[in-house]
Amino acid sequence: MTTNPLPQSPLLDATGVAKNYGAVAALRNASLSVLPGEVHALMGANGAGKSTLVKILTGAIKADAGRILIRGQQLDVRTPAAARRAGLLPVYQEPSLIPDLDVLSNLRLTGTPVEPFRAWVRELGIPDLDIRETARHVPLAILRVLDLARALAVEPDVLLLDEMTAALPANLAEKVLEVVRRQGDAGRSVIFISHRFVEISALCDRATVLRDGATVGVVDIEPGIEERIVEMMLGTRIEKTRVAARAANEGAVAGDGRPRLSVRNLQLGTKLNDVSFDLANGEVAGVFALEGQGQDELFAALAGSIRPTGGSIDVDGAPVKFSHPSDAIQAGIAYVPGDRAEALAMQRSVRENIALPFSAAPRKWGPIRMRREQVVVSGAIGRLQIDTRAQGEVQRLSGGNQQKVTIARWIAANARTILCFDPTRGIDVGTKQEIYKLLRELAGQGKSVLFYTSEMEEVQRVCDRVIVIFGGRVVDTFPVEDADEAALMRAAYGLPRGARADVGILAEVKPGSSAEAAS
Amino acid sequence: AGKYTIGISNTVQGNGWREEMICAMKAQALASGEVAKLNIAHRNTDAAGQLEDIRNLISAKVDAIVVNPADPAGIKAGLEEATKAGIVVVAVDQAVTEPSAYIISNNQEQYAYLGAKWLFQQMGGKGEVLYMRGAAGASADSDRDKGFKKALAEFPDVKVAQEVFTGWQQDQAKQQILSFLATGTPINGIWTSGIDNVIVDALVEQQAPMVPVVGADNAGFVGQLSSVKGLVGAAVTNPGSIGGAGVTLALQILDGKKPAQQTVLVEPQLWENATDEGKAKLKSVVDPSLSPEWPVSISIPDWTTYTKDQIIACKGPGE
Amino acid sequence: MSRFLRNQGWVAGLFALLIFVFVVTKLIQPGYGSGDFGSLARAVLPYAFAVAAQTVVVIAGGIDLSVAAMMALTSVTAASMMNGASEEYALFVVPFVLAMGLVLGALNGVLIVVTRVPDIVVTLAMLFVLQGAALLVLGAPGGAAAEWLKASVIGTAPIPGLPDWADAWVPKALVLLVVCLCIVWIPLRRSRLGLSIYAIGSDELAAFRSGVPVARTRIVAYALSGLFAVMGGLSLTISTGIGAPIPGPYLLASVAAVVLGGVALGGGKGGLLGPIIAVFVLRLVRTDLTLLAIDPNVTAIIEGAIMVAVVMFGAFITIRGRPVGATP
Amino acid sequence: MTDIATMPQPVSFGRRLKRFMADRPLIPLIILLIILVAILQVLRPGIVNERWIANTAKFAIPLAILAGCQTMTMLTGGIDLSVGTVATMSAFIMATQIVNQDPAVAFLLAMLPAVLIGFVNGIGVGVFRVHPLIMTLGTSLIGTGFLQVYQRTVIASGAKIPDFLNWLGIGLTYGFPNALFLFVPVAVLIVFMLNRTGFGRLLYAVGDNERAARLSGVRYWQVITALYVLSSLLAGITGLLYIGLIKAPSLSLAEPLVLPSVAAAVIGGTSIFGGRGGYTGTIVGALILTVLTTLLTILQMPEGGRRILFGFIVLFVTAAYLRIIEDR
Ligand SMILES: Nc1ncnc2c1ncn2[C@@H]1O[C@H](COP(=O)(O)OP(=O)(O)OP(=O)(O)O)[C@@H](O)[C@H]1O
Ligand SMILES: Nc1ncnc2c1ncn2[C@@H]1O[C@H](COP(=O)(O)OP(=O)(O)OP(=O)(O)O)[C@@H](O)[C@H]1O
Ligand SMILES: [Mg+2]
Ligand SMILES: [Mg+2]
Repeated sequence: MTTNPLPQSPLLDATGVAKNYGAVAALRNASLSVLPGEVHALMGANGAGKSTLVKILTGAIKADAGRILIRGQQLDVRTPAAARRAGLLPVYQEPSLIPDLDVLSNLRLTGTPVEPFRAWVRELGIPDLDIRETARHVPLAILRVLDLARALAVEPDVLLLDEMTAALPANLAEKVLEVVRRQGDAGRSVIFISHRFVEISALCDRATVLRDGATVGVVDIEPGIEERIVEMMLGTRIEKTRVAARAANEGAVAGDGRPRLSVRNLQLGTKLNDVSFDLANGEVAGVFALEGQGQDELFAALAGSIRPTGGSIDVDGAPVKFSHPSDAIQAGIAYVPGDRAEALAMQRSVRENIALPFSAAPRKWGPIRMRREQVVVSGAIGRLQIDTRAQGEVQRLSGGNQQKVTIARWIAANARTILCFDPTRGIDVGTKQEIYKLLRELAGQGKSVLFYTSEMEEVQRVCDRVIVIFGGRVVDTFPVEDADEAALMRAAYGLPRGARADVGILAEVKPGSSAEAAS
Repeated sequence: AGKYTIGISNTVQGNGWREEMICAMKAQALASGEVAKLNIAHRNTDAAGQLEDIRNLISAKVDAIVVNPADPAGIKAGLEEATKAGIVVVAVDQAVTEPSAYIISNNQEQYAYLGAKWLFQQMGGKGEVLYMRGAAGASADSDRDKGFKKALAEFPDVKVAQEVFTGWQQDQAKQQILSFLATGTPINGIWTSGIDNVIVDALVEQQAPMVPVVGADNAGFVGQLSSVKGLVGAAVTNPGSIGGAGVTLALQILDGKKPAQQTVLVEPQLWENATDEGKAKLKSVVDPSLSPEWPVSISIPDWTTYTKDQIIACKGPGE
Repeated sequence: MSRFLRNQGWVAGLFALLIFVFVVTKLIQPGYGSGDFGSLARAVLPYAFAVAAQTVVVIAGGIDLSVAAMMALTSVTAASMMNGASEEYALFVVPFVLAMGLVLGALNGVLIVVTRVPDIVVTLAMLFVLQGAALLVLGAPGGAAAEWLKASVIGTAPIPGLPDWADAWVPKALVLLVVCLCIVWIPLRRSRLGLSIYAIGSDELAAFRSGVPVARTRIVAYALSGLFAVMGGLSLTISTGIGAPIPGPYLLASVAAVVLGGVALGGGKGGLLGPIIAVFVLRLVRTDLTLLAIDPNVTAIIEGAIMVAVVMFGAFITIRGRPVGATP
Repeated sequence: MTDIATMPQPVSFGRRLKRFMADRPLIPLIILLIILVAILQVLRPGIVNERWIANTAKFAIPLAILAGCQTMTMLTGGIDLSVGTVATMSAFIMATQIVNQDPAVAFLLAMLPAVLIGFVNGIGVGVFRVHPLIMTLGTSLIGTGFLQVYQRTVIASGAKIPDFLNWLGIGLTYGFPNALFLFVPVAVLIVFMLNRTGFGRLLYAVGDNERAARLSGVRYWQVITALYVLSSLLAGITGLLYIGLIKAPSLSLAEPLVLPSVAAAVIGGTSIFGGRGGYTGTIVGALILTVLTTLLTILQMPEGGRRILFGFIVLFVTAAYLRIIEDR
């Protein structure tokens, strides 16, 4: 059973990998073969087992079955440290810097050379990193980039990136893609997990597709292949409906025409400066911004998590002051954070997580009406198609399914306004469609949605209107018809409207070639 | 008002006997009229902690220190420093190894010997005894063990059915005796290290055969000796008022009346209810108004001068 | 600067508090001098080692309930070995018990790693085991300590180049404490092992994924804790001249001082300096309470209130000082 | 798809049994309890009789209620070390106030400090974010201090155990301890509360991820304050039950129950880090500890050996339990 060492013999070759968690089979029969110098996409719907495979390949968990060859040899990779020695370096889906150590200590801990690291960090678009900053205080997106730079600095033979770009704003994501492609050019291999077809087409040579824990195909990436990949990924679950954004002026604004949410001159330290906008009933308003332009603070202020230092917020025409998220919830405003770790009680069941807001107020501390709750919760689960095979504990759900739970909660609670902060981060194409549809449906029911996204595509897909934020200010607001990528990008960089995006790796992807556009 | 400041160091808190000791010290200081201020270090700690307290008392420049030692040898260095600083040192309740210190102590070995001997006689010199000790590793407990073993040696037909450590805790002792009674092992007598009334309670509650019980002169137990039907038993005195005696001794020394001996031992007495004269004695000492954990011997003739009201008020000079 | 305050502000604040309490002491008892400071240093000794032992494991994300029992066991072992033995024999006893502490501490760690039972239960079980062992070694307080050992904490250390008056404020006990702690702590802090200890306390999963040998690091942390606990046990034997099988009040005191010292009970944060200063503050407050001749029952109330108040204050300034938008 | 080769093999009986137990963690715990009782019976044939069972229940009940306090607080990532002091205070105040007061008044007076301490704990932990260990340790010190001051004011009036507490503490009805009249409702209430009420849900949620709870509209301080008041109230009631059982009011009455109450909760499968556990396991945990204490009492061996054995058995029981229920 020896593989013939041909010139193009695989650098990494895994076959028949299986992993069970109790009754849940995370992987049943996965295989993956990566050639030297290739950027290899690993694709699959949420819960297909991608992350599990990465963890197995890098020794973070032990497989129940399967054979893994590295450079044709069967190495015993039992710990991440051993994987490192074998030249395999992962960036996991969750940040793995030690939160209480500063960046420098994190480097020392892993024996990462500092200068190459710094060089990579600069290359990845962060010119002014303070290396003595405690990891806990570094924003999530930067943390992801640091994770990557740390891996790059030791020049691994195989780099495994698990949804590296999911939490990144467009500008950083673009840098990452550039760097990753150059890895391939330099003869090193990369395993790249992403749910974004644009990235896959721009970057990858081949793709391995997983479905329900088994490899269902390996394809070369070429124009038009996306259709086939989606088919393989989803099996019978193919959705071909295009969610169209509402045409301008279609559907009347519900009620008396008063805006649902009206923000005036909102001020928050140095982060938000004079932000004003309205959110109407029955509207999905997109917020688009590069990393760190104040969008986090805006959402937090609207959600009652932090108190603005100035300005006013009106709900249904009445001024409100939120001192706690429960005030916002009382006013019918629910917040779905981008980081699911922030939103979920990981050791509790899906049901309890969804039903959590029902018990929040002291007057609801009494006995729970279980049957009523069951109905409401399963309604929400069905609506988001959450895969609940491992529903006893949310932490056992795949990343994407966890994300869905955070939204399902507010569907169940029937919130009138939902603030979604990058809700499709790390969600597979099929589900994304579901979520788009869901948001539109909510709007159709007269609810309103404020929707921050790091993907331009989505703006065009679901929003009625886009609010672009730059440097803590609203720099532009335009209807969705005008929101092409160039316009969005320019606005996001604080440039005047009507110029073209002609820089960056994504500019090379011809518009309309992505699977999402076709599906 | 008096002229002296007296420091007190004690390392067990929340125990009835020790609380009575502290109150006796306060009452005696007040009754003597010679003490301006008491400086009391009273907490749960070990020998090293007591050394700290003693040194703090030296820093506070007290005239005398009355100490109930956590360990006879362990605080030698501190007591030596105190003597060097011109402070009179009196140890109460237990002896100390520091030669310059004066000692007025209950004789713990004798305490155990007296009670055990009486018990074994009651048992007719043979049978099984339940031996309920104090806290494992405490020096008072090992002194009492010596006395108990001495008596045991004199009665070769008496056997220890079971030896347990109560840790001087009421709840632990009660659980132990109940567990033991449940085994159905026959016994002929029970010796306790002063955790006594819960034992009698247990015998009554479980309707177990009444066997002779030896305890200390705690108010609760003394009361039981004259009220519980069928109970034969003896209380061996172990006065907490020894603290008051310690203050008296310290004041005498400060006033220049040194005692003839460095060590004064207060010998325990045994009050039993097996004889009529014993019963009469018990009647005269029984005191239901006291908390059951407090020893009834709230004073020591010749050594303490306060009244019962004074010790119960538990107020020192200046309070 | 703001980062310094964020990282070291608590320790600096504690130090200021210590100075303040010291001034108060001087006001209460103007005669409070270098000799009294020496007493303080000696009183601090066992607490400081107990706290150091606790700090290491708390930083590693655990807790060690067996600290005081370990001190008792090593104290009786040392005292009974030195009983009736020659002065020189103690030269062997000290390294022997130190090694014993390392081994027993490592045993704690191994049991935690192998049984996968939570730290708090394993060390609670070990508390009973070690207490039992101490009782088997010595059924009642006893034993002895070598004279040279006893002398090692009495008096002051002549430090060359220091004027006599200053020398008087450098008690041997303090020197011993500083030397023992630094010998272990400073090299550790600078090593990758030290970082690993912080790492497993901060985020065990991330540490494992960063290639830290989690099990081995945890065992080492407990072994070091054992080592410090032995130093504490030895200091008990040295100061009292005996070994006592019943553990003193060092367990809860160590946990309290760890928290007062700014070490988070979840792990990963803090250092050794804070908890040690906290011990000094607590002991000095004890001195003040004695000097003031405060009703002993009230002192319990005061000590509890101080503990709560300091931590409350600390929590309060952290809440206030949290940068805007840090947790959106 | 030819993935038959990697399909999981037909599940063996042992594996099925293990999975069965993992889904019902109470069963292995009860089996462990039965094993301990069997050992006891072998060592002392005839000991396991009706009377012994009643006695065991009597002692396990107060422990189990206090362990209930620990379970609830541990679910939120906290701990309540003040339960011992609170129980002691209630008991002591009840026994001394009943002498001159109406029973109802005495009862209210006895419950007052419990509510107060619980409230202070709750505010400290919930609003000021003091670590629960420090907060409850602090209030327990303060409470002890007040109790000692109080104690001196009532020395003269003496103490008395009211008859109804006596009945509750030691009485039997058809061979069943009357304490069950108190315990069964309390236990049912706690279990119901944890599983089927909004408040119970919040305890788990807050302990698991406080930020998530906050974003769902939960006000942390409300939950925590209610929790600690409830915990203190239960502790106070336990104190009354316990004084009826022990019948000797002392200033340290219930202190010895504190560490075992934590141990019972942990043995019963509650995580000290929060978010995981339940009360039924805790009850069995309390029974296991009580039986273990009996077992060791009747063993003829030196005290040191007994403690060593106790430690190892606790460790073994917990490790075995974890092995059985973890399904990996
Ligand atoms: N610790 C665990 N316990 C139980 N089940 C688990 C555990 N970890 C993962 N699973 C299950 O294994 C399956 C695969 O999960 P995995 O995280 O590999 O998916 P993924 O392909 O990375 O999905 P996503 O795109 O959503 O991140 C899921 O069904 C998940 O519920
Ligand atoms: N315990 C529960 N179980 C199931 N669904 C619930 C529960 N509590 C609330 N809901 C659902 O959540 C939605 C909003 O509930 P919310 O508590 O915000 O309403 P409310 O007006 O405050 O409630 P109420 O009318 O009881 O005062 C409702 O549609 C309701 O069906
Ligand atoms: Mg994943
Ligand atoms: Mg995902």
